[in-house]
Amino acid sequence: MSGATSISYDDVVAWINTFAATIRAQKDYLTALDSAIGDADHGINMDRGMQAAIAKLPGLPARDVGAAFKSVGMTLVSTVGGASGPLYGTFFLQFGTATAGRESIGVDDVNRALDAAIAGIQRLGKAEAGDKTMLDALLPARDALHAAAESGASLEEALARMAEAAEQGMLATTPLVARKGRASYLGERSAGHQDPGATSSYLLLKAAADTWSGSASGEAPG
Amino acid sequence: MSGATSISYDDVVAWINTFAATIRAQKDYLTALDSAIGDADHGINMDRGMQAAIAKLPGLPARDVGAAFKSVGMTLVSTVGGASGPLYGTFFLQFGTATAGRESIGVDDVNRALDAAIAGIQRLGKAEAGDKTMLDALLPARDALHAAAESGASLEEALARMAEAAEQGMLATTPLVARKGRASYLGERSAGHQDPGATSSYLLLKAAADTWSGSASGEAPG
Amino acid sequence: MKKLINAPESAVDEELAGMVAAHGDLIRVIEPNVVVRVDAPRQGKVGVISGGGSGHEPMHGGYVGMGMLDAACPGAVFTSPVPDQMLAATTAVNGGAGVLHIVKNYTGDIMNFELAAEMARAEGIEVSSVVIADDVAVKDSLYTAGRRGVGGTVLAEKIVGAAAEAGADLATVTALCQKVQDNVRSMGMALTSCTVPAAGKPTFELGEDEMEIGIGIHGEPGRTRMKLATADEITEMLAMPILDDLPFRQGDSVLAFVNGMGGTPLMELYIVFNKLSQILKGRGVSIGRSFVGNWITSLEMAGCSITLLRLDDELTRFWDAPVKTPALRWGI
Amino acid sequence: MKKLINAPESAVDEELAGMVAAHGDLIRVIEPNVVVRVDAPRQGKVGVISGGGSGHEPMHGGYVGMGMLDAACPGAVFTSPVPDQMLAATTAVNGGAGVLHIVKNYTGDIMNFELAAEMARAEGIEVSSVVIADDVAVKDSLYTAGRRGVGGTVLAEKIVGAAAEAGADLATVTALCQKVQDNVRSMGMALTSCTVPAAGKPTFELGEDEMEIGIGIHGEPGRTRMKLATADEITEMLAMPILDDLPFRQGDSVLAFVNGMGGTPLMELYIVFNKLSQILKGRGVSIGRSFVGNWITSLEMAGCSITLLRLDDELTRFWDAPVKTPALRWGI
Ligand SMILES: Nc1ncnc2c1ncn2[C@@H]1O[C@H](COP(=O)(O)OP(=O)(O)O)[C@@H](O)[C@H]1O
Ligand SMILES: Nc1ncnc2c1ncn2[C@@H]1O[C@H](COP(=O)(O)OP(=O)(O)O)[C@@H](O)[C@H]1O
Ligand SMILES: [Mg+2]
Ligand SMILES: [Mg+2]
Ligand SMILES: [Mg+2]
Ligand SMILES: [Mg+2]
Repeated sequence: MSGATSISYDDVVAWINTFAATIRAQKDYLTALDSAIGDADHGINMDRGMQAAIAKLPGLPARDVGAAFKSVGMTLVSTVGGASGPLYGTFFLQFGTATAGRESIGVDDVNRALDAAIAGIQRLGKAEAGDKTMLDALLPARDALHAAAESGASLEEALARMAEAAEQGMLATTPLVARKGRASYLGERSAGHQDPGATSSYLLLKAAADTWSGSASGEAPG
Repeated sequence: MSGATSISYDDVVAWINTFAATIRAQKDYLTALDSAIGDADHGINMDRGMQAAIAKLPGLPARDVGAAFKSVGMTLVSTVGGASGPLYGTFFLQFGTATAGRESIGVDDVNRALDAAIAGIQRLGKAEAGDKTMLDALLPARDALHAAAESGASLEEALARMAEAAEQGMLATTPLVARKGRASYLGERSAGHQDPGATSSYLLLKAAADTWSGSASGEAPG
Repeated sequence: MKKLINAPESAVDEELAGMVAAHGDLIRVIEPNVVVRVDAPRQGKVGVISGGGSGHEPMHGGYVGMGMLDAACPGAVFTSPVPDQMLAATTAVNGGAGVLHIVKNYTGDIMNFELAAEMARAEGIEVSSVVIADDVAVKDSLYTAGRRGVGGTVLAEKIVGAAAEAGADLATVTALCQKVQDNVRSMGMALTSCTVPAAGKPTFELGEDEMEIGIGIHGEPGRTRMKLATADEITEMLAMPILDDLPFRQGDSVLAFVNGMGGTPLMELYIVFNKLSQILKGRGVSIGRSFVGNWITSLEMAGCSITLLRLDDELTRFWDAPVKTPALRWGI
Repeated sequence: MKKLINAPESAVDEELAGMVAAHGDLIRVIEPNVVVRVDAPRQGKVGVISGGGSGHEPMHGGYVGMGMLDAACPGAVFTSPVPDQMLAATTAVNGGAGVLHIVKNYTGDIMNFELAAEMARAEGIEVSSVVIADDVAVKDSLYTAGRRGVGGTVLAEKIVGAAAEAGADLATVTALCQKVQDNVRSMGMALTSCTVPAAGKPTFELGEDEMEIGIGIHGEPGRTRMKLATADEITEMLAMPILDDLPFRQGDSVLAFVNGMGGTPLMELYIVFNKLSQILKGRGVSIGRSFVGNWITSLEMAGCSITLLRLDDELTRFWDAPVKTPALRWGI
């Protein structure tokens, strides 16, 4: 979407659908990551939730971006359980609040929504950078998006930098010793494994970058 | 014991000790046989019983062959359990009754004792030839001993033929479908496996032949 | 072999010591390895004893106490106990009204209990025996040692124990036990083998996609090995031969007992129970009482068995009667 | 993966259907997957609810009934339930006297229960929560999510349930639950991993001669992997950190709870109990009450945990009080 500056309702739906498809494809991988330092359910949890979430999207009444995000958030809270349910639920609920009533959104909206989503996750889970959680993908991604927006990068470029930072953040969780979530019980043994939640968070932001690049406003890809 | 015609108290004790040592050496083998068509305890059961039996022998008051056999029989009944406990217990108790009060015994005594022992086993377990039990080693062995005695074979020769027949009987249990004991639950699947009880019975008679050949009356081998 | 034991030789002894440490208010252990109800013998009460190899816990030691067994004789793992144990048990619980031996139909158990009964009678104690043989997986009893005693044993011990507690005499208690035997049928299956501690390796090997149908409770292989099936299919395979055997008829009320072999999570037993309840409904058989859990096991074997007991008022009443044992307790 | 299931997706639903088929006199199941005591809500009685991932059976659903829980929320296997379940449970059991949430200390459970409590309060229901965090294997709570809630949860549910049954108000029930939490410590170990049905393979791999010490109840690996040891050594490794932590002192009376992780035979649990009783004796701690069995499990995992609760008259009285649930029953 070179040059595009706005993300339509359909783009948003496409993001959600792409993320759900990615989760389905990576379900076993995410669960395997969770086997190493958790309880072997992260892929299963996320897949259950995202399948339920996309099933509800076609039935939504208005082309309200915020309402779509809120529906996803509420569905995740109601179907995922575990740690990721409330956390990803909050992510989307906050995204929804930040974009309530909008038919399309721009990079600034994404910036503000991501800020709010991360703040919500931190309020709930009380984790910080370096605790080896999804925040280790989300926080650097937010910073990269902020920086890109400030430097006047295109939407496509900004999203690409965000996804790139999320990937780096995800990879950087490997050596960390977990201080939050189930992996923290392992102490030193949690080091040497990539965090499952950071991985799904990277996939989430990567799905946004992929879906919204090359899609002109109002055109859902694939 | 070329030419020897009599088996002393010490020979009897030597037989019991040899059998106990053989069982110990073959414990895992017997248990493995019992794994295939039973419940994986025959070697363990027999070893528990024979160790208890030989521990009692030195403490027996008189050099009474019958009393030694009875002690073994009672100890087996009291320590083995399962099917083999009462059956081998009966074997030795009957052996004891048939040789009560004797300081030494001859081939005729062994013949009669074996008859009584087998009768006792059949009274208790109600099995017949071909049921795939210890009787399939004991019955042909008894017949061979009878025939050898009638044909005037030496004690050594008679015992050798008895052990040889027991071995053949044991090997012949392999194709049989079990009709008694735990193996019978397997139906056709019991075919193709050698019976553990027939194997321990062969070892018992083989121990007699080995111990009593080459041992002169009153001299314990080894 | 991975087990929480110190040595195979001492496992049963230490287990019994642990049981006494945990349940000294209910049971004590006397030589040679007999679990006895703490207040036995009770004058004028029929004694009820049972026994069998260890490795089936909580059966039998866990069922000793008020309203169930007066004593239990645990043998070595999967090995019938010895007559000395049954004799000691019989003597310890004899309150002058005689003693019932509940015997599971295995060659070893039968012979050892028979020897013990003879010895006890020689000591002047009135003894009767009932043989439990409820496993429909064993066919053609002409060509086998006959049906094995499995899940029905637990139900018999509970029901008969209640009758003895209520003061029934030996003939009545014996007849009641026979009535349970006549109205109970079981069948079991395994997903995995178990490992006898002293043997150190699994009794049999099963492929990742295989199961054994028609197993007993001693880790012995079953009649058929087949491809793994769903819980619903397995429940059908176990329930149908049971239902057809007695046969259970439309209008019957049953005690439905889904048992785990030791290594099966309760979740799975309830999934089996769910299907069983549908099958029974389809046959017009109602579930009068339910019993779900690991009650007669084969060490850590994964698998299950189904037992159905046709109920009448008498059996139901004694099943419901108070019981207080280490493993089973209600009404008190 | 060998399990008695039809499909991983339907396992929990079918399990609950099976529970209702078996125990319809005690429990019912309402949407979305909440096990509710059949006579709830009871006017004027404080409601006590708990919940957590499935796979720990009989916890929690097996503990719903008279004298224990009013409702339980089973999540997917090893996954905390969702707030909708806790809200439905809270609403279903609210008899006007408020509802206590007994929450095990896991990030997911805490957050989901918090969301539910907020929603329930918004509906005008008084809700209090107590977090159970008794696992001494988790150290340095500054650098972790804090101690896990394990075996102490079962004891809390029983004791608090009895108090609520006896008519205690929400503040009293809440304080009692906190008192249990303050006086209970646990630690567990695994000989084998378990397999989450939907994952299809073991959560971790252990060598034939290895064990995990300090595991939780979700098949998560423990703090240390080490060479297999004897039951006595393992019991020491679990008991010592527990005894030192509170610390338990000479003269204390405890409820000693030896728990199986699902795939461990009772025989082995009693062997552990035997050693535990010796260790306690050596410390001058007496065993006031005993509890042995597979009460809080990790599917078919082999292993055990030890829980010690320091008793006083109040805790003992409520522990002894009648209870009638699918899994735990006495006194009635
Ligand atoms: N307090 C927390 N804050 C943020 N993320 C967290 C927190 N605790 C756990 N997580 C994330 O949740 C992921 C695990 O999710 P999941 O496996 O679905 O839940 P559970 O641990 O309950 O099984 C972890 O990999 C981690 O990224
Ligand atoms: N009725 C019987 N008569 C004779 N021998 C029998 C009978 N039943 C079983 N056996 C023998 O006992 C052996 C099994 O002994 P063992 O494994 O010690 O007892 P269990 O079957 O009780 O575990 C069988 O291999 C068989 O030879
Ligand atoms: Mg997880
Ligand atoms: Mg055997
Ligand atoms: Mg045996
Ligand atoms: Mg989880």
